[in-house]
Amino acid sequence: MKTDLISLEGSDLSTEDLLRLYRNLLRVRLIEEAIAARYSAQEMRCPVHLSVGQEAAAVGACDPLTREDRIVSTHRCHGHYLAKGGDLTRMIAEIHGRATGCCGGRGGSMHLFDDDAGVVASVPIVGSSVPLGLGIALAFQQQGLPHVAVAFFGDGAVEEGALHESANLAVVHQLPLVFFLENNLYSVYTPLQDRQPERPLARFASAHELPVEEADGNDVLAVRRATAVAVERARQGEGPTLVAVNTYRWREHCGPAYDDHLGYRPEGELAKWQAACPVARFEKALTEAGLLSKEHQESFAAACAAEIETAFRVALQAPFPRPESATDHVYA
Amino acid sequence: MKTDLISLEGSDLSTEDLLRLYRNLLRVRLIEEAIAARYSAQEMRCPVHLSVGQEAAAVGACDPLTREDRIVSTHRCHGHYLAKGGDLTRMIAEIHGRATGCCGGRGGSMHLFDDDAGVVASVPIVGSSVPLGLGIALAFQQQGLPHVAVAFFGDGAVEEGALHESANLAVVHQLPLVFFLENNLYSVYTPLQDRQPERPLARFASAHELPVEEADGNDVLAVRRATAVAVERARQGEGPTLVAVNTYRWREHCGPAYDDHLGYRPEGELAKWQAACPVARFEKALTEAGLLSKEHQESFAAACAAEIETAFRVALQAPFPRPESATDHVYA
Amino acid sequence: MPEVDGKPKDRSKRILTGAQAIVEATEQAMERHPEVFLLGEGAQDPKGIFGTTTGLLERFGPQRVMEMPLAENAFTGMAIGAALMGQRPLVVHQRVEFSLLAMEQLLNNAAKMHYVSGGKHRVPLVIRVVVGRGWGQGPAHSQSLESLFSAVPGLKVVLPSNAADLKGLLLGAIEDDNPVVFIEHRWTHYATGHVPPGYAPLPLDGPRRLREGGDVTVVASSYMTLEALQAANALANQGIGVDLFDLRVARPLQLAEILASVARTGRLLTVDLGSSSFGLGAEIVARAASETFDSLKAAPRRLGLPDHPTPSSRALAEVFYIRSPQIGAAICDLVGAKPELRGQLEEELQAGRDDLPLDIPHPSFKGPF
Amino acid sequence: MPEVDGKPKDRSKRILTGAQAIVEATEQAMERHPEVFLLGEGAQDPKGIFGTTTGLLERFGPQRVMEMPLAENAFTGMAIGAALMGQRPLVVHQRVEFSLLAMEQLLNNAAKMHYVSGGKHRVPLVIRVVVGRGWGQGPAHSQSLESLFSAVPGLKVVLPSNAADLKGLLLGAIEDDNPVVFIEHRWTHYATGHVPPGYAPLPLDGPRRLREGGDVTVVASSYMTLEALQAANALANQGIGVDLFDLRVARPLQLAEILASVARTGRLLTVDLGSSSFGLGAEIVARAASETFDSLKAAPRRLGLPDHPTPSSRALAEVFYIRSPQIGAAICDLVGAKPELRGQLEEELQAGRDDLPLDIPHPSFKGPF
Ligand SMILES: Cc1ncc(C[n+]2csc(CCOP(=O)(O)OP(=O)(O)O)c2C)c(N)n1
Ligand SMILES: Cc1ncc(C[n+]2csc(CCOP(=O)(O)OP(=O)(O)O)c2C)c(N)n1
Ligand SMILES: [Mg+2]
Ligand SMILES: [Mg+2]
Repeated sequence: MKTDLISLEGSDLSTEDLLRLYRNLLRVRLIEEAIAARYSAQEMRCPVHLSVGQEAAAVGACDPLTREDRIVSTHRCHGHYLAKGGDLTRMIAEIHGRATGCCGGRGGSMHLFDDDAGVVASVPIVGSSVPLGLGIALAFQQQGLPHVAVAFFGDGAVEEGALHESANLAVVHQLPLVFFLENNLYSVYTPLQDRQPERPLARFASAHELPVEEADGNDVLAVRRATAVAVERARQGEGPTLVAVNTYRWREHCGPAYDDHLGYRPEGELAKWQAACPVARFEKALTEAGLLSKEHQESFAAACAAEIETAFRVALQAPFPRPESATDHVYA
Repeated sequence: MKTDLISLEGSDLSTEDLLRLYRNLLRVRLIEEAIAARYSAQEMRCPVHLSVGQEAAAVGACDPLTREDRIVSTHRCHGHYLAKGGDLTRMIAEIHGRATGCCGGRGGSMHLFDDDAGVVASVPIVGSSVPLGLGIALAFQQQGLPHVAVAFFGDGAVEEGALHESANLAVVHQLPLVFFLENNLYSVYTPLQDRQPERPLARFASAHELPVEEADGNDVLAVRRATAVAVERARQGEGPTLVAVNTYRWREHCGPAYDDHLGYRPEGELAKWQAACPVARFEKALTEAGLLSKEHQESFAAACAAEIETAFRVALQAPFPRPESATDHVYA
Repeated sequence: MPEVDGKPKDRSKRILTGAQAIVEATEQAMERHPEVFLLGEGAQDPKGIFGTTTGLLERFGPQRVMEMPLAENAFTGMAIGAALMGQRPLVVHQRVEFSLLAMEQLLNNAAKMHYVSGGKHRVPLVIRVVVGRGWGQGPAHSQSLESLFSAVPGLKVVLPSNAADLKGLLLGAIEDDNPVVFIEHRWTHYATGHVPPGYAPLPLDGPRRLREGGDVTVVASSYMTLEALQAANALANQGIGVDLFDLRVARPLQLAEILASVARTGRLLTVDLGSSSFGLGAEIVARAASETFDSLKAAPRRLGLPDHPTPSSRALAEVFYIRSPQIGAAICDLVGAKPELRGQLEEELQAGRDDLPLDIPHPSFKGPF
Repeated sequence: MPEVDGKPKDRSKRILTGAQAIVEATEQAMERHPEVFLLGEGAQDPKGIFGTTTGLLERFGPQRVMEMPLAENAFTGMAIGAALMGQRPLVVHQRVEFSLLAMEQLLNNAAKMHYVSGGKHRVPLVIRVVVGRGWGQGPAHSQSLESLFSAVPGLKVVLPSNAADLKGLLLGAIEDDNPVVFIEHRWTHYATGHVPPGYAPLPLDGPRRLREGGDVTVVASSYMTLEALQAANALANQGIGVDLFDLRVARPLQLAEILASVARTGRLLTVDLGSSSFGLGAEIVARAASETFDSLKAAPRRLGLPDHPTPSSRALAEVFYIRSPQIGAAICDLVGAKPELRGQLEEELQAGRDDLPLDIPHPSFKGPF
């Protein structure tokens, strides 16, 4: 991975754009850290898969999207949901099992969705939401709409047959779909090399003539650039693209803790990736370019903290769903 | 496709080897043609997927195998079964639903197997037998045996997730497995270009770092050579290979007839492939090389015809399974 | 009402085969609803998937009659995704077994999306699955998996028995905002019947009484309804009254009328298309035993496939499938009919069949199929 | 016999958790049979798949404790292929839902190979599927799909309830020459019990009577057996005799002893781990209604999960799962107990639970799991 400064050159983004990206990165980070910090209170009684360390992928991928564009996500969906504009209060309420949650408490952390923001579904079965992404893209195509779908998935999903079937289908039907691969090198405790042959992971796309854009997944600008190319291609009716980025999960696969003591990751690997922190690297670049002052940064962080504080307070005060409501909505 | 003479040069095969290959080709052809000719009598009351036109793939692939090597096949399994040494009488009896069939009449034409010959299973769900091939190869590996498994499949199976999952698994575990792809350009009535992107079909292997050997599927020597390389690699513990060959199904997908009048294949395509007939081309090459005389050829054909005649007569005289036996063998 | 042997009484009515009825429903739905599209392996094939998609490609073009690669899992998920966006996909599998590759999508995403979203998402999706039988299809091409799908809350499961229902219920399934597994027995494709020409979706509202009778309640589904009807007709001549229900919808299971009938007759026979054990009949009998216990006069009975895979050989198929003579005999047993009557009835029902091969639905049909 | 609340009476016996019992069975089988190997996603993981594979990698190495890519369909087929060659694979899925991706392999290849080959092929394969519950696992991570598997001839389906059976039946499943789906409820991993140390496979020979009683027959499976036992114990104190069966094996279903019990008690309650509708209870009740009709004194009853997906929120889980108070109440209804007794019993059973959160099996346990 790269730990050097993120280059602001060559990006045609305004200062405002850059600061928006930074704010979004920081916000996702702080929200996830807050979940981690509060998880032991056992009020969030559902599994959580935090994406701390992977924020640039989510934020960079969603930034080029319009509100009408849609995404689908996985078990590790917090970052995608937030980056696409999903409602924080409803997310925190959902994780707390409250009636005001985005699924009314029915889904928990792995099922986040937000129709207004274009988060169609998050699905905890690996690879299972990618075909849904095909369908969203197909609907856009059939309805003659200029929108794009993005399907997020991890390196583990590349092993699932569903992904290959989907890549083939998307290419054959030239669907306006971006396959967004976050390679964080692990599926739970299992490293890539125990699960797949050694090769650039993105090469799987060549089986299906699926064009590829690669980027440093901890460089929000690089991710944004690569995704923008893919999105534009899809919007122009030129079909799907794989955007493949490398990144790293800092905390345990599921749950709030750090688990490096278990020894499934080489010593020092986490530290190296932490040195490539997607938030800090971008913060430093902006600071050195004189675009972000310390005060500015602190006011962002404070605003986030306040928003988070409120979201948790509101969630904890929100009612649980009525037990009798459990039988509602089995059928439309 | 190629219609030129099959070159006998460069093959280190003895005349005996060459004549064996020819006899096997001719035999598969005559058996399949006999099934076609007799199907309308409605004594074979199960679907049949004939491989007329594809004989060189089956024969060339099975020739380098030992009896201890194992194969798995598909709905279109007659050729593979015969080429691997499966018992003809039991095959014809099976298609007639008789107690003496290789499955006692329980499977019909799509389930042929022969333990003695190393035909472990034929399975009518597309792609479904390939994972079985992995398991056979894994068992060889675990048992420390120098044997090889071959999994036959068609171009349609390449679209199935199971195939990609299998390729990945075989490579990761370096299984002694040959993936044998018979690309006959169609899945039922649907041409390849309506189902997959345009690209050399074998490229799908690169997604999984699976080595590839390609050959003209209507040239039994080329198929044999390519498969021998793959088999040797597997036997030496160097893992799986994809052998990909192009060939063509002459008759309808399922059933005895020709169906070119339906118009799903371009006019003249069948004729071109018939000009590349795997049996005739090889016959001509042997004849021109002075290895096969007219009398020789005719005596082969007559021997086959007699064998076939007997197999059908025996099958038609064989008893049906006792109705009460239908409940046997649900559990071991 | 289905016509056994395709002999309608009123020749002025329009007669279609089940396959034609499906084509007509699909055509009318696609015409009326731009969101409806068909997808599947063979959707564009020249034989029209057993004649059930004939002419649709020519009429609606490849964008709405989409040929699929062999990727059952992904294209099922694709259909679900499109449905979430307001499209109304109609998926077709030429054999129900192919849908096994898409069970994860069907059971998790299709069935649960509406529930999990607290009612916000809808999955207006129809999955047509063809259930094979006969001509030695064998173990992996002729299962009847309705009890698997029926066990899944969130799915609807429809099992039409006749041409009019194939059309009307297919339209109803397309108009329904839930994922519907539409199970078509091959032999109902051949059976003919009156089919009203207009666009008239039937709601997926449960069983239909096909015959009234006071002696025994019989519940059959899909093609087995035709066999049961034949038996019921013969029994009526003998003075035994069968209250015959065509189940039509296995999920959500709407048993009120059937249970009321059982409460009246005190006797229940179920006739499953698939296995008897763990089949639809188990649920129906269990409900009847719990809810009409005091009215039951005899032990309820189930008929269905025996507990083993489908063998290919016609000699084994002979004892595998349930036909009207066995249904008639079971009803005789239930009502305590005299042995002579039972024997006579079995003979009568068998007589009409002796010239029909067991493994094909109609003597004019030539395999393979 | 399972010990409710893990309080064994005889402290001299060896106590293990269910998870430890599974490890021990696997270890002993792998030691004794070189053909046995373990494969699955996480087979090598440092947490040992909920502690059920701990130490196996170190002991047997990566060739026999094989980590799998996320390829459920292919590696299930691989296991079937290896079994056909005489190996004895032991597959593990951390959630039963992942096996939905392998339904085609399981239903077609594993279940039918022996039958189709006329008895020549054997598939000695065990598929361990873990059934989740609690801690807001939600709709796609806590289903109980035993009725799906149980509907498939050729599969065996085992649902152990206690540590001794987790060990003994797992050994029995490994020694069995058929494909066995071994359903492990997460909470049975935590429950403790006496486990004999030796290699003693238990045959997959059906239900076990856990308590004798003359008033009502109760059939429960897997974790629900513990809940039912708690209720039965409390009822015994009130003079109501429960003939309690732990089903253990859902396929092949061996009901002789249970039906004999129903013939004696005249009353039947089934308690399913999964849904009540189309569940194991439906088959058991249907069989009892048909085969013990004349002995039945009251309408048979079924308890099980309601007919909707599993919601994540603990507030909704509260009314979702069946616990001992409801079982006790249902039994009271069945035997026509006085309302006071029913109320008192429910209260008593509830009292022991009031301090236990609903969504975890034991208060000392800290999520996530
Ligand atoms: C089909 C399926 N198999 C297994 C699992 C268990 N599981 C949950 S997350 C996960 C890891 C997936 O790895 P990856 O796709 O790389 O995503 P990451 O967790 O690294 O973000 C696994 C194996 C699952 N949810 N679904
Ligand atoms: C999973 C599955 N989907 C669909 C089918 C129906 N089907 C039977 S054979 C076949 C064509 C397969 O094409 P290919 O793999 O190229 O083999 P070929 O018939 O050309 O030999 C299809 C679609 C099936 N048997 N299994
Ligand atoms: Mg990963
Ligand atoms: Mg083909």
